[in-house]
Amino acid sequence: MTLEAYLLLALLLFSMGLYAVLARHNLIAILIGVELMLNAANINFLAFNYFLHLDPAMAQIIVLFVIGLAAAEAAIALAIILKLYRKHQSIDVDAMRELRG
Amino acid sequence: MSDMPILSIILLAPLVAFLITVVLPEAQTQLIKIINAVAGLTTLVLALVVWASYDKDLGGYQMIEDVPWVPDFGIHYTVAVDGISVVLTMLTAIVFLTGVLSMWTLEKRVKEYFAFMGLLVFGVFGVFISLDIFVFFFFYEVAVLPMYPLIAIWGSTRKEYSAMKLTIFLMVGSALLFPGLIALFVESGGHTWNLVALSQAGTFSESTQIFIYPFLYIGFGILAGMWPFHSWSPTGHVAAPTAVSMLHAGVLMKLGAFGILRIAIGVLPLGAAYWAPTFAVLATIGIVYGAFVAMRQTDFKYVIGFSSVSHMGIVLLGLNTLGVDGVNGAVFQMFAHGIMTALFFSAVGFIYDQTHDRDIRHFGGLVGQIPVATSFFILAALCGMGVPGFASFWAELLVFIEAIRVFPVLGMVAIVGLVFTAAYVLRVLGLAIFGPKNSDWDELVEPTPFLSIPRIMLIAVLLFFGFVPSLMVDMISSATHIFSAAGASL
Amino acid sequence: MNQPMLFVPEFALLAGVLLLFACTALGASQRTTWLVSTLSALAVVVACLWGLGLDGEPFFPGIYRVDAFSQLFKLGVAVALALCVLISQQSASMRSLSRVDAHFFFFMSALGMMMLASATELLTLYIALELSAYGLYILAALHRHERIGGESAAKYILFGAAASAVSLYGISMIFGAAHSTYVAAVASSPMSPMLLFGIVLTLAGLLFKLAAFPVHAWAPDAYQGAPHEGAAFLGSASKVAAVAVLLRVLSLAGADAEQLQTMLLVISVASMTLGNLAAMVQKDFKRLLGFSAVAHAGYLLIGLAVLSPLGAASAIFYVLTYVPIILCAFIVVSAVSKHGRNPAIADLAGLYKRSPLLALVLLVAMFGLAGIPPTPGLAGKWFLFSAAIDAGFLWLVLVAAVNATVSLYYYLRVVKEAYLTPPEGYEDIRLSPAFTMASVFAMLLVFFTGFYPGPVFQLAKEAAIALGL
Amino acid sequence: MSHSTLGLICLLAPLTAFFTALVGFRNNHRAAMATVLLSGLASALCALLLLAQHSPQPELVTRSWIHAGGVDIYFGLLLDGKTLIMGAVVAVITLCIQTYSLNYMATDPGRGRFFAFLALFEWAMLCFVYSPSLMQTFVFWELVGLASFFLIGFWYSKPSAVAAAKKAFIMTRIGDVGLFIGLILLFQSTHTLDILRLNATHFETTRIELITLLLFVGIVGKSAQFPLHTWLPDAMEGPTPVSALLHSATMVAAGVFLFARFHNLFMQAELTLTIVLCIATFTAVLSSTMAMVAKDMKRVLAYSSISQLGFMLMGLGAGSLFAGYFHLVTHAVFKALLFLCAGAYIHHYETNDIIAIGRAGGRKLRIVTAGLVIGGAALAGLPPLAGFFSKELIIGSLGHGHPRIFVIGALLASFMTAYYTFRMIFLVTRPNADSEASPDQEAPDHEADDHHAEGSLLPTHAPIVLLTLGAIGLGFLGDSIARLLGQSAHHPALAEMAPAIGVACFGVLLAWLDFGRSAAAQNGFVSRMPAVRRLFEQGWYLDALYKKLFVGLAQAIAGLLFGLENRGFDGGADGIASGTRAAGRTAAKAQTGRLQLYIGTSILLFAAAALYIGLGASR
Repeated sequence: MTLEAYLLLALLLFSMGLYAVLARHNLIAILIGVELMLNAANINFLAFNYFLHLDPAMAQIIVLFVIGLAAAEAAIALAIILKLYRKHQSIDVDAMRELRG
Repeated sequence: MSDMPILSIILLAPLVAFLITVVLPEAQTQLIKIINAVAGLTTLVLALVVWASYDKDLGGYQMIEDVPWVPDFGIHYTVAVDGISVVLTMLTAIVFLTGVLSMWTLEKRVKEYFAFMGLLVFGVFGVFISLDIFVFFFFYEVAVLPMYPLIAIWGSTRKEYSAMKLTIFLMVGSALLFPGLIALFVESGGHTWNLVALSQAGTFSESTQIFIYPFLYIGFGILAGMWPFHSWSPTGHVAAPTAVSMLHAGVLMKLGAFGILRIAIGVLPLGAAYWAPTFAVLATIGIVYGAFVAMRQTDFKYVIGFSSVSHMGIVLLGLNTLGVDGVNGAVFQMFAHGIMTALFFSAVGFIYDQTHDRDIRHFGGLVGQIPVATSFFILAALCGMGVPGFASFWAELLVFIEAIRVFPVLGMVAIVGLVFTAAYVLRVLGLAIFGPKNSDWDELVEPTPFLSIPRIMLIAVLLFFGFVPSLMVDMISSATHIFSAAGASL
Repeated sequence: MNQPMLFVPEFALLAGVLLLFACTALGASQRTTWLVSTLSALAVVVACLWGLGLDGEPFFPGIYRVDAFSQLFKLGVAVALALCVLISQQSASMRSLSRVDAHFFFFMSALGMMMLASATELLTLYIALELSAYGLYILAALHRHERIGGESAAKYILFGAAASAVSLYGISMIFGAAHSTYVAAVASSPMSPMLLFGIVLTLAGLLFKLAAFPVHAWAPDAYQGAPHEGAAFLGSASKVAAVAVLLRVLSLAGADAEQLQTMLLVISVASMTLGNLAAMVQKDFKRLLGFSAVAHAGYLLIGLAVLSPLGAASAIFYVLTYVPIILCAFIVVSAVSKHGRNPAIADLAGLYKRSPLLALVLLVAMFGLAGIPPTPGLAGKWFLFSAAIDAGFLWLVLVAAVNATVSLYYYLRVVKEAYLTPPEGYEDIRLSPAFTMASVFAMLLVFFTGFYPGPVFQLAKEAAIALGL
Repeated sequence: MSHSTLGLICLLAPLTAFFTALVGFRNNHRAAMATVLLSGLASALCALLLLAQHSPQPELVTRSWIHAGGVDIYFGLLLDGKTLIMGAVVAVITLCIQTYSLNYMATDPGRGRFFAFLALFEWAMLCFVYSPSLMQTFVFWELVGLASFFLIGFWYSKPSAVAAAKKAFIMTRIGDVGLFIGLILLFQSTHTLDILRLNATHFETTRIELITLLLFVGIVGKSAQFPLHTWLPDAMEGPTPVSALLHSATMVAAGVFLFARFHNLFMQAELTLTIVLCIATFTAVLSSTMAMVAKDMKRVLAYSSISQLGFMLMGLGAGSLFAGYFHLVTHAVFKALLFLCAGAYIHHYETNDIIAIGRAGGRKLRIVTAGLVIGGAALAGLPPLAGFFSKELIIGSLGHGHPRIFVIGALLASFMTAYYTFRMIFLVTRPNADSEASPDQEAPDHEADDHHAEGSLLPTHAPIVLLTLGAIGLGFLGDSIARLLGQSAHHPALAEMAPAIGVACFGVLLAWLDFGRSAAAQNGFVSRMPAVRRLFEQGWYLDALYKKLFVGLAQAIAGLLFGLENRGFDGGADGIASGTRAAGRTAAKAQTGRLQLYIGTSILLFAAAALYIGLGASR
């Protein structure tokens, strides 16, 4: 496989994530979409690192950090979504339209 | 005396009054008034000292104080006076003091009133003496904004609308000034904001000057009540309380004209020469237009408001002649109009305070009921008509002499405008001051001697410079003789 | 300079974080926590002041730079932090259970912001960005009246997460194009489409932090939905950090990216116009401030887009002086708020009577935001506009100045409400000493920088030079 | 005392009196009146002394007022023949009228103010007369107008008086504008406003014609010539002494004096002179026609003033400085006399109507009636009274090298003058026995007599007597006046005088037939033609025309601009404001509340920007 193939894969993954973010009604699905987008970036990092023969530790460190951050982010997001659910009894994104104008 | 930073003291006096006022408890109204009156008196005395110690033969900028302010950006706190600043500083001091005295009977939210007024005056003084563009603009904005609360809180007749309109109009002017003023700095190479340095010939190419000049002229012109951007001014006058009207027409509008003279024309003489015919036409339209519209007004203050548009048109026409007599006359007119309008508003304010009515049709024969109070109004009206014996006569004379020379047709139109000026002034006199008396107002009382003091002071100044105009013209021309050279080379 | 000493401000902040964590863990009372937090914040301010002159790289070379630029921003963040915790004594708008925890999140987030100012490596930058954001996400969710609080926080975090994902994707492309994540290396690498592509995408996440168009939509919501103190922190410190990081990243875009500049100018104009127009019709005071924050992002972007030393210095000056001004506004919000509810503009009625000091603070805030002297708003705009004209963007200044006029309309509406409307139906407000202190301190900062902008501008200029522009 | 001291006293005494009386003695009428009277006396004495001590060379006393840039303005005194005569005339007549007013205004509540303004007027007029520079002339020209404004509108609660004052001020202001522009142009051509130097300057033709025409516009306004004459009859709303002083004898003469002052300039402008002659002649005839039908005694005299001013300008315009100036002096005296007499009747019988006065027994006031007859005869130009000599000179000067039309016009006006003067005299002295006069009308007469018996009649009669003597004797002083003016007195031959005497006598005769003889219907030949009478009574409908045309036009423009201001400027600003607010509402709607829309738009825009920038860089 070439670099381009990996980049294309990442782009595809990013697009799928983006699609989830834009099209799904469930807040958790949207969150998952964001995770996909982050992982697309991770693939990019690793692919570049591998094919451009850079210091192998570099991308691995980055990806590990990103995974950690993504987990933390997901935790906070889930907490907030949970809180929202308690109040609204719904996690439909279309229900969140009170703040506008 | 010479090493005393007298200009900074003048500048700081209202600020100190402001700070004390802010700190004092609200209930101490009398003390607040006294403190502000003292500040006004201090500035007046110091303005007289400045007048006396300014060396007219030497001319130029004197009593210079220079402190780096934002040294990394070339901004210096530079203050100095030339003949024009001396005159306008004096004007401000007079209007400040008389304004405070005119509001002696104020009872509503005294503390805040005087605080805002102190801030406003602080800004006005700053504009008249600063030589650095940023500092100039800083004070300019300081002076403009307190008008909003002053009108909106203490005003009458659609006060909130008027206050907002006034502020927004003036801010539109500032919006033009921002690019214009900063362009001066940038185009000159980005070293200095100093007006003297920027005024050096050859700093700006002619095309640059022609490009920047309208930004500055219109930007400042809005504050000067320039037609067709004048409509904020009468509305604001009507809504404003007495002393604010006095400051507004008496001093604030002069900031605009001063800005045009000091910065627009002073720094960009070639641009001024290019644009002068255009702006002179607008100024002349303003003169005649203001008079005509004033003829139809029914509110005392609207009449005065439109008369200001007309009179400021004379100032602007004088400035646009770019000749020494025209500029002398314009500055003289700024002073005379400042005092005269202050007197006008002071007189109307006195009547309004008692009657809460300003419709001229509701009055009649007031002179029989309150002869002293109305005589102030009559004198202001005479001054407004440009009757000899009052300061404004000489001012208008000088402007017209130059205007006829430079723009014969415009000059003649402007002079013909005098007929209409007489018409609207006499209309007010005929309807409200003379004529059969309206017995609704029989219980009106005359001003107490103390309340008459500020009015008498203003009249005295008008008459004094009406009889001894040379004192004023000498002072002004110590600054404008440089101008004449510039005018000649154009 | 000793290497660990370079890290003193962060250490101080870290110590605060640990202390507050201890407080939370040990179940300290709200008052104790507040005292600890305030004192720690004060210590951080002192440390930052002390650290102003520091210069060096404490860890590995090229990752974390301590210089005039970073230290100035840290000071800004520290001041914002100190004022925010100072007014968090009661935190009436927060859920009572969270009032103790909130201080911890303030400090956590501030730590991330401080690191953002120093980060010179993209991963570090990303981590700091996230670190600073997490605290804010949580703070935004703590509003007592949870309905709007939950919605705004959810929107905030999801929008933020998406933006940061885009950013990370951009960073990955920069990595691919420049073969490195060090800012210095990226700056020296040849300009390629992919690099620019990456930079633009990275900017998405950073502009999100600044609340610039088109990633601004969270700001009014979050300002409205967050508890007052959280919103204050969001509006002040976060803005500072955003400018810091944007300046870092943009300085690596180099000078030859004309299209990048065009994009930033478009964003600038769009932000200020949209923000000001939308703010005109708001009724909720905090939401108004949210839209005004969007507008101010637009002004700031002038300096960032011009990217000359003057432009950078102006943006730095502007954002630093913006901190006490916006905090003045939030002090009023917090003090006026009744039972932690969001004050509508109409609730400011008669403030002059109910609390003259607050009315003055509000006046200062509104004049400051509108750019009226003697607040530094005028000087800030003046510098920004100078930078723009210096770069040949006279039209931009005209647009911005007209925008400022529009903004004056709604700022004055607030002033009008506070000074004109009689205080009928509202009771007097008694300010706690903490609020009085915060008010006076914030106003002093505003007036000092307003009357004497010289020193701050000098620091800003040194910071811009340290940036290597 | 030196001349400058005398001059200064002469000028400053009234000013001091004005301020003292108006401000100092605000509540003390007696003191105010005394002050003013004293100042009047001082001024008159000084003016007479100056006249007596005149030297052949003009004397100049000046002090610089403004010296800046290109403008050099000074104030001072110029003592030469023209100013000395006029100054003396003004000061003496003012004194007479001030004395007269002691009685006339004795019961008026505002008498202190009245005297103060009389002093202001005297000051302004004297400074105007003695002025050495056109600038000073203009300044005091304006101030004279101002004083006149206050005096006409003295009874400020009468709307007609206020309206008349306003009309007078504005109409003379129209003239002032011309004078002002002329002044500025003159200054630009010569860089001086010094009267002596100006008169010695030679100008290029077109320029001087423009300048003199502008100056003449000012004269037309001030001296109430057609078409700006309509303010003068209305000005009679003021107290009669004011009419006597301002609107007949002195103030309106200011215009003529200005012409005389700049006679040399006018002489250089052929075209202007022709226009002057046309207007002056036309005015003289026009206003005489109106006088023939007027019933108000003061109006008759006012119209006659207009026509006599026309005569003066005819003389001056015809080139004879002496003729015009001489008529100016004599007219001042006999017109003041006539007005004082009219005032005495009006004050006594409390009516302005000639017929009513006659029926009430006007001739019983013997001294007054004597004054009226002599003054009237002088006005009519009957020899050997003052008016005869001066009028003869004017008609004589018109005869030399001017189209005959002017002479005919002058003779026509002269005829009408005699007619309407004697119409007035006969109506007063020989009231028609058949009229509806009833014995009851004698009653108020007595009451009035008693009423006035309280005060001494001396202040009323002394000025009348003095002026009567002047009206009789002044005609014989022509030679001395000519010498003072530096002109040679021209004595027309009898043959030249014959037509003028003839028409005057014809006029008197006709008046006798219509009004004087005992069988007369007291219905003039004009009144027998109703259409003409109406035309004359309505002042040829000029007032109505002006009101419609100019006042209407000004009001229409004002209304138009008023609308423009309200709808255009105010409305425009408000429109922009509301437009911005509407834009704000739209902008706020963009905040839809849909999270996915926010994210989608953002990423779309950033992707687009990234593509644009990335691809842009690769190009």
